[in-house]
Amino acid sequence: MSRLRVSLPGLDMKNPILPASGCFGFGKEYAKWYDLSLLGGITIKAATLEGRFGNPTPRVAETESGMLNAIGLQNPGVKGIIENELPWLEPYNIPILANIAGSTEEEYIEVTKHISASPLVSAVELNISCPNVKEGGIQFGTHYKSAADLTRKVKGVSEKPVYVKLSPNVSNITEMAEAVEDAGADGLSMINTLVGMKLDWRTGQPILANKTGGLSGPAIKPVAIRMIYEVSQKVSLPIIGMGGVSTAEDVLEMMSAGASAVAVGTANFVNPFICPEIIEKLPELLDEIGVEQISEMTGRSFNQWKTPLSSR
Amino acid sequence: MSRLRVSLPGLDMKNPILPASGCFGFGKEYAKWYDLSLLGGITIKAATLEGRFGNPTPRVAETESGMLNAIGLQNPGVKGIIENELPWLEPYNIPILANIAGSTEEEYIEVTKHISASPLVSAVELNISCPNVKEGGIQFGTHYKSAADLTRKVKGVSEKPVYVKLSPNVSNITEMAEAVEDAGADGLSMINTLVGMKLDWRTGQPILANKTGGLSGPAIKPVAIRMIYEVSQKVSLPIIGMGGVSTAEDVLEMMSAGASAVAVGTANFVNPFICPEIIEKLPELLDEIGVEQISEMTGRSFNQWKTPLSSR
Amino acid sequence: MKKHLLTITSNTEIARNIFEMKLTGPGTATMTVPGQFLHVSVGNNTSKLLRRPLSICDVDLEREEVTLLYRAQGEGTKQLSQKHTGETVDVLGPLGNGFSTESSEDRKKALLIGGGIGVPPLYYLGKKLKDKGIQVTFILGFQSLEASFYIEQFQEIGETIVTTVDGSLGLKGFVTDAMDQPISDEPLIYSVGPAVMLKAVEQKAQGLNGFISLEERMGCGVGACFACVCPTETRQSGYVKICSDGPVFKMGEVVL
Amino acid sequence: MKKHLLTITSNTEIARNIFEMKLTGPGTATMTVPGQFLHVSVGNNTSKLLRRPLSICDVDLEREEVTLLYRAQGEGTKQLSQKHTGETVDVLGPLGNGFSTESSEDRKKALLIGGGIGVPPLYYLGKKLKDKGIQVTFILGFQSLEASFYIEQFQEIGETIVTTVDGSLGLKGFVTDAMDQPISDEPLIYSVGPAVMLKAVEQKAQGLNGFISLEERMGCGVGACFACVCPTETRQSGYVKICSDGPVFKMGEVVL
Ligand SMILES: Cc1cc2nc3c(=O)[nH]c(=O)nc-3n(C[C@H](O)[C@H](O)[C@H](O)COP(=O)(O)OP(=O)(O)OC[C@H]3O[C@@H](n4cnc5c(N)ncnc54)[C@H](O)[C@@H]3O)c2cc1C
Ligand SMILES: Cc1cc2nc3c(=O)[nH]c(=O)nc-3n(C[C@H](O)[C@H](O)[C@H](O)COP(=O)(O)OP(=O)(O)OC[C@H]3O[C@@H](n4cnc5c(N)ncnc54)[C@H](O)[C@@H]3O)c2cc1C
Ligand SMILES: Cc1cc2nc3c(=O)[nH]c(=O)nc-3n(C[C@H](O)[C@H](O)[C@H](O)COP(=O)(O)O)c2cc1C
Ligand SMILES: Cc1cc2nc3c(=O)[nH]c(=O)nc-3n(C[C@H](O)[C@H](O)[C@H](O)COP(=O)(O)O)c2cc1C
Ligand code: FES
Ligand code: FES
Repeated sequence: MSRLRVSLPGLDMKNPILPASGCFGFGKEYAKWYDLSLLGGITIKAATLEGRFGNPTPRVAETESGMLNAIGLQNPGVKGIIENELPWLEPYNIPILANIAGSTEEEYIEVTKHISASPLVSAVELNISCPNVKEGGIQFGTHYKSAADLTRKVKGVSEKPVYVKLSPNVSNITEMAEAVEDAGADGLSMINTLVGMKLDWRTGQPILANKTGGLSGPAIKPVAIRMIYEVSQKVSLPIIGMGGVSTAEDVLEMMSAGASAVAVGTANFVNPFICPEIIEKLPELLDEIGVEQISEMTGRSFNQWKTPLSSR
Repeated sequence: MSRLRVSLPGLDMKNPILPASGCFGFGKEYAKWYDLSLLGGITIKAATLEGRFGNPTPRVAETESGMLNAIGLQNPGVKGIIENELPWLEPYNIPILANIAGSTEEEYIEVTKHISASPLVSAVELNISCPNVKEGGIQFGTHYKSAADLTRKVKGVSEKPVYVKLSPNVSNITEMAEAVEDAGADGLSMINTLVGMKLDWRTGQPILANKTGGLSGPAIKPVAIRMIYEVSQKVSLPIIGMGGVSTAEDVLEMMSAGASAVAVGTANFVNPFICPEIIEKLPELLDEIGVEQISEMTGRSFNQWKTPLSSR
Repeated sequence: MKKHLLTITSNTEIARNIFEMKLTGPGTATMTVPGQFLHVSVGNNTSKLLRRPLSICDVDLEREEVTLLYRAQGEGTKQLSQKHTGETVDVLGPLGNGFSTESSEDRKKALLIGGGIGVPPLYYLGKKLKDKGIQVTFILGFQSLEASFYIEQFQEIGETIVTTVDGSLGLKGFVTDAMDQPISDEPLIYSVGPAVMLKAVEQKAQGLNGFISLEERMGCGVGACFACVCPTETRQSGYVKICSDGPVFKMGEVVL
Repeated sequence: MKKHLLTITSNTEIARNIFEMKLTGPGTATMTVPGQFLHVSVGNNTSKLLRRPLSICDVDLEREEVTLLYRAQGEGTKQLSQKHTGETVDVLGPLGNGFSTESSEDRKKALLIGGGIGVPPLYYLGKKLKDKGIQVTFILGFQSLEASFYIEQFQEIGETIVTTVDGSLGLKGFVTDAMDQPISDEPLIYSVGPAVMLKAVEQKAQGLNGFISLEERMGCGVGACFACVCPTETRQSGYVKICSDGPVFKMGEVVL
């Protein structure tokens, strides 16, 4: 199994696969389906300072090869998470990436202080890209000065490495990545959802109560691949790639684009076993292309002559 | 048939359906499949000043519910188009929307002068959103000052109404729309393709020779609907909507979002008869929801109480 | 909780756009609680990713066969309706918490109220209650005669009152109109249908005890994504998840 | 040019990952030119939108049946391979310009060279040439014995030389290695396969006349999208579209 090992700041993973934030709750539900210790890690649902109920329903809508969601960061609040959710994950002994969100800088900072202090948390993921809340979220993620400022402040209080989760809804993702790199981020997570919308053609009304939502799933994979490809050539931070990954082949494609680990979101809803199934398939695929260590796949699209594959 | 009529600056269309630029050549090929005079109009492939060969092949790749293209504005040049392509469309007696592109402001201006002077051209579509050329194209479409400047200059020389075709690869599509509205645009076309990429997981190499390409098809429809919905509430320009439309239901969804006419791109490749099939189906759907005039659908998602439907 | 690959034994249109699908496979052995649902995949290669929640309508443990009744209205259910005998269907389930038939043991009567495509789970529930010696009455509401289904099957279990909106079958009106007759012996109420109907039923049934089953658009179907929440004043969290805490709740437990 | 809904009469694996699909329907009556292709839809509800160009391998006008041979390698062709007899397939075609068998009338001999999945159109072409009294020789290149197919069928038409890369069948090597034997009587050359092979064939066949058929990723398949261009020095435009000007070109006409 060690051929699947990848190592990122704070995240020493026995394989590069972790569920994406918001698509796996706090792990409990999927633990009924399989042994979570098979995973490379877990990203937990966004934590805010106080508990939040989120948006009214309907909160999801289906689109071609994708879905829209507007959950609106429902969660029990950072204390509830630390007290009731995290302890439950301890026995699985896998790295936990804690996604954090807020409406104000102060809220992000407070949440980071609390959650990064938990010994069970390996790293934090700064969600500045949630399109489904009125305040905070994406407003930090589409202006790179505010993204950099927030990163710097969060980094200042965090006891664990900080991954900044980038929004794809920007004119220039590379500038954004460079800005947060300069501000001290330890890694990047990309991409969050694209802002989208679906209307009922009969009534003309939005399907989602929140009107717009975040588009995820295979539909957005080409955008994710492109952004990871562009950013990974410009910054030296490791990238947790995500966006539409549903197969082991997709994982290798995304690593070739520049990702060091890969998060799986929407695909969990399609098939609850998708993460362990992908993990099991990866060695077969590596054999097929004669690659020994999966970590060699990272950036293969552009740096294959720099870092020769083990097969050559 | 008059219930399908829509009227936009320069484009008096007997129905709201026209093929999208680049997905229908100059019409000749599809004329072998059906009578082009059934269409509401035609958008022709981008014209540049000189003929262009475009990018190396492969130029297309398939993605989930979508495709990537990197044609690179291949075309015979504005003179070739005026001499050899346009006359051929005359007998069909439908409005022609001429898509124009260039590497420099000067080129856009020259092309506009020539093509807008043709009596066969009803309006021009300023393509500042092509992601597949190194110079021009999208570089004008992601900075709103350059977009506005170019619009003003093109508008200054155009003998026909000018539609500005917006790129979805921006942080704030509304600002872009407002900028070109202020600069004198007569209408908007939206959206062009999202920049995307696909890699061969076996080799790690891009499928497209150009590496990145433009993502189109049903996968991007939620993004198009959202952007049209946002923009149409902020500007008073008519919008030609496009992005993933493949059914008559999609047309009504897009008009509800705020479009006054709808262009069909990728779906022509899936089914060459798609435009006439949609046109035939529209009255049935209008009957189903008790709407008399299709033009009443425009903006129904947000203004249904302002402009009551005929059925109420 | 399991994922099963079941084989279609029949898939037929029993009323306009209403299909009965029978599926067989060992996984059916666990499908013993009425009100639970299966999360049904539309297919492997389709562009419709999300599973469709469909209620268990009947289970034949000997034949290892589960019956689903569904309306082919959107693209996903239309694609399901095109599947042939012998094809397989990927289902998760049984999911959720179904109707408790235990707590009803001290009652003699049950009133089962279903509207439209909320009717299917009442069939399996009715059978189970009858097996326990409880006298079951159904009130089933449909749009019209044309849209009605399974009435004879229900009649085999107990008295079945039908309402239609257009009056083409049974009483003209809604299910709640059929509740105007004096309700005797304080039956337990079990109701499935659109939220507006459930709300009306709760009002009519004031003072009585019972259960309702809710519907909501789902992502995961297993409690992980928070798509399907419903507010409640009776729990500390302030909400329930319909997929995993429900879809069945006590009357009055959630805010409709 | 038409869109046809053809019905599958058989769809069987004839070598590893190589499928023979037979389709019937009135549309087949127009499929009379070898080298033309059908633009095949993977299906209505799939997430694979683009059609797959597949060459006409044989046509039986009496039975109204067309044969396609295809390799199930990517997702689209894999999905095609899962279709059953009786299902329908939506095809556009015949598309493109096929092999001219007219110009060959003054020739006595033809050499048909195909590599891998370029082999199928040569079957129909060989039959047509033979019907005109031309003596046909085939050179067919495969990866291995396991990957080879249709050899007996080709042998019924004319002499068939097989090469395999691993030597497990026929000559070890590439099709061009089989061209080393002196080519007599100046046969017309017809060749289909990957670009590298076509290039090698053109070099070997220097001085001879002939035709090649090209492959490229396609969007529309009908000449509208400019996806499938190939540079040429012999035409004023500087390019040809493979889907509508080709896929068949004279040797030397395009820049490989
Ligand atoms: C617990 C539960 C049990 C159900 N049992 C049945 C049953 O036995 N028979 C039956 O016909 N229907 C039942 N429904 C409703 C059924 O799930 C929807 O009608 C179906 O999902 C619609 O899919 P579609 O492809 O027709 O529509 P589409 O419009 O294509 O669906 C798009 C998306 O919206 C969701 N969706 C649309 N309408 C509904 C709805 N009313 N409720 C939940 N999700 C919806 C779909 O699941 C899908 O994700 C049940 C719903 C729930 C929550
Ligand atoms: C004129 C012509 C005739 C052909 N005849 C045959 C034939 O008779 N039998 C056969 O097996 N194959 C033939 N091919 C190749 C065949 O079209 C591809 O193998 C097939 O499209 C691949 O689809 P997929 O679903 O397996 O691959 P995927 O990788 O899923 O395909 C993704 C996309 O790339 C395109 N694509 C991938 N590979 C090729 C290729 N080599 N050429 C063109 N497009 C490609 C597909 O059409 C699709 O749009 C022909 C190609 C052309 C251009
Ligand atoms: C239902 C749902 C809820 C999500 N919630 C969060 C969240 O709380 N925080 C976050 O950073 N991203 C959230 N995301 C985004 C995902 O983590 C991921 O970035 C995105 O969905 C793209 O990956 P996918 O296509 O594999 O789903 C959510 C996505 C979905 C579908
Ligand atoms: C093959 C191809 C070529 C295109 N060429 C052009 C072009 O020349 N000019 C332009 O403005 N848009 C071009 N587009 C973009 C389309 O006009 C349209 O905006 C986009 O594809 C979204 O619509 P769709 O999803 O219906 O295809 C092209 C799209 C495709 C797929
Ligand atoms: S559907 Fe995901 S929590 Fe209920
Ligand atoms: S595939 Fe569109 S021009 Fe050839």
